[in-house]
Amino acid sequence: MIQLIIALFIGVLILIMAVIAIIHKNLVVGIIAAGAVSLFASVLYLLLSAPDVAMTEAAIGSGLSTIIFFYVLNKIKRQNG
Amino acid sequence: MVSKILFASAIIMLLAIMLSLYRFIKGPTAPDRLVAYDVMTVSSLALIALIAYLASRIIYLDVAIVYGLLSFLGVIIVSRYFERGL
Amino acid sequence: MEKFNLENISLVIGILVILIGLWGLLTQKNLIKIIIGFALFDTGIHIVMVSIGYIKNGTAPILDNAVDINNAANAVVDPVPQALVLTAIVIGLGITALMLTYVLKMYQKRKSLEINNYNDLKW
Amino acid sequence: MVKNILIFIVLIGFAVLLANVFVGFKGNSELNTLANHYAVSGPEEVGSANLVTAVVVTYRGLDTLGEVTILFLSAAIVSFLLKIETSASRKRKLRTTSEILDTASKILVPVTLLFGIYVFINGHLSPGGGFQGGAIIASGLVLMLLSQPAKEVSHKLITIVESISGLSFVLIGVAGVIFAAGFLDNTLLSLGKFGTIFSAGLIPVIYIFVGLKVGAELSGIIANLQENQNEV
Amino acid sequence: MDSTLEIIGAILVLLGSIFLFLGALGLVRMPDLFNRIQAGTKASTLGTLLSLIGLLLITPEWWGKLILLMIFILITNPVSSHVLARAAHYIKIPLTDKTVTDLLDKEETTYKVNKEIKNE
Repeated sequence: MIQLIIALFIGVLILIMAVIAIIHKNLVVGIIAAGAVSLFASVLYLLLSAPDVAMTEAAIGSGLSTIIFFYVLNKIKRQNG
Repeated sequence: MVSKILFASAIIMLLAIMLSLYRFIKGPTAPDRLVAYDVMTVSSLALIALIAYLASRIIYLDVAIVYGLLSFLGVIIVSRYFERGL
Repeated sequence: MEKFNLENISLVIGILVILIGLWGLLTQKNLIKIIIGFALFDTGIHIVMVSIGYIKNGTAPILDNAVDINNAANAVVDPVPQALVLTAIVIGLGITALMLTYVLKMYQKRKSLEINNYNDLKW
Repeated sequence: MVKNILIFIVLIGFAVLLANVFVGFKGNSELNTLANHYAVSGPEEVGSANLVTAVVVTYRGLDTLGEVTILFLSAAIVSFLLKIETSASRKRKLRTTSEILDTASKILVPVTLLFGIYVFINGHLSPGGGFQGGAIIASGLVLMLLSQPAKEVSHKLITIVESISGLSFVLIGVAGVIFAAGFLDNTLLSLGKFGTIFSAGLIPVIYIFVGLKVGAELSGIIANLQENQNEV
Repeated sequence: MDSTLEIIGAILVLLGSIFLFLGALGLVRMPDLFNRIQAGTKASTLGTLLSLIGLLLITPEWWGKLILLMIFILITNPVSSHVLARAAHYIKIPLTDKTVTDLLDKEETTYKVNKEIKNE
């Protein structure tokens, strides 16, 4: 029962974050929201009893992708001087 | 008794995450949203520990450690991007 | 009402995330926004795959003191979709890094992130 | 206008397709035959407590080889594309880091690397494995680069670690073909006592090599993206 | 019936979740960024620590990983909020109107001191 309620809340969070990631004008906010989608998805994987996938999503989908996005965004911003 | 109290605390943690979601949506500047993201991740870290107790598997705590470490790195990298130190 | 359980809820969430990602992929004009839409599409597919492999009241497929080894087949969830998703996430990171590098090179050539400025193949 | 209608039609088509998946899905209450075989005979055949690890490394070992190859290719293409221009070597000014971040990263970087090694050595007992461990090691490198941006990353070391571990991974697989039942068979070493760290035959060894290889590749991508900004 | 230690642990978890909620409430109610940072970080760190201590009392055999997790949170959470506050001050996020003094901003501080000296 409690797992069901947590899953519902986490699902609403994931959907709101996904919509923010698409429609927000600011690129930084978009990338942060996409990372948040991955973080909450890893909680959902944990509820679906898949700890391996949850660890991979937290380490790779949320951590390293966000880092690579920001390094590239930084380089693009530097090009303008 | 214990399970009822833990049920109530899980609901309160979810409400805390929802309140910080309000700041994430509204927040006038990008650093405001970053603070909201930080509070959200720390709250869901406590939630993960609670889920580990409910499933009675100690191995879920490994996921919590990775989660804490990586969300910390995310906040730091965005801050360094803001202050042109990346 | 019998549809209201954990695997169906996560299946619906996964399907909606796929649709949101596709919508972003098709409508956005900024190259980095397109890549964000692609990443969301990826995440949605992973959620759908994991929730299809879920067994009712199953626990994680890791046999330690909490699981009886002789009765493991009745207690654990399906390990095969989890292994597939694990592979897919890592490949997704490689593809994201590759696409971002291409965007960087394109920006160095044209100084623009708008997709409407790259119309070399348009007729 | 036509474009919007087309997008709408594509979205509706995907929605109908996925709604069929949802309607047809009844939820499963027991394992299918293949997964049942893995769950029943996996602990005896492979000796790994983590069934996902058993599937990834042994039963579906060729998939892992292909995955590592794809990751290697993407790392190679990223470094090729970024190294192609001649560097003008113009250093830019960065804002200095604060004392607190310096001290914290001095504590946290060794802990992070150690935790990454723990994750891939314990891949057959607890969640995790080579890919997650490699990602955590690359995150430790990112933390070090964030606190000391001017630090040089040794590309030679990354190349050597990556080549040696990739070669060892393939050689272990071929040794399985020659001396045991098939590619990446883990029963070359004895299986040991179930549930201890020296068990599951070759799986910890394979995962050490996979973890070092993935960590080196991801570190290479990040070092390329970080370092070139001093030179553009 | 549950033992006394377990009930104390559960009440600690409840207290921790209430602190998390108060932290989020501070995040919503506070007027500017720096107030939000201090409300959010302090309260959420305390809340998470209390929840983990409560779980430690309920299941004492998990002590190793729970204590490791607590040490991690104690190191990482203040550092991340410090770095964020430093960056936000650098890019000049506006302060609230009720701010009395901004000691980090050196030039403005000296300016105010000079003005006070002149007034005397």
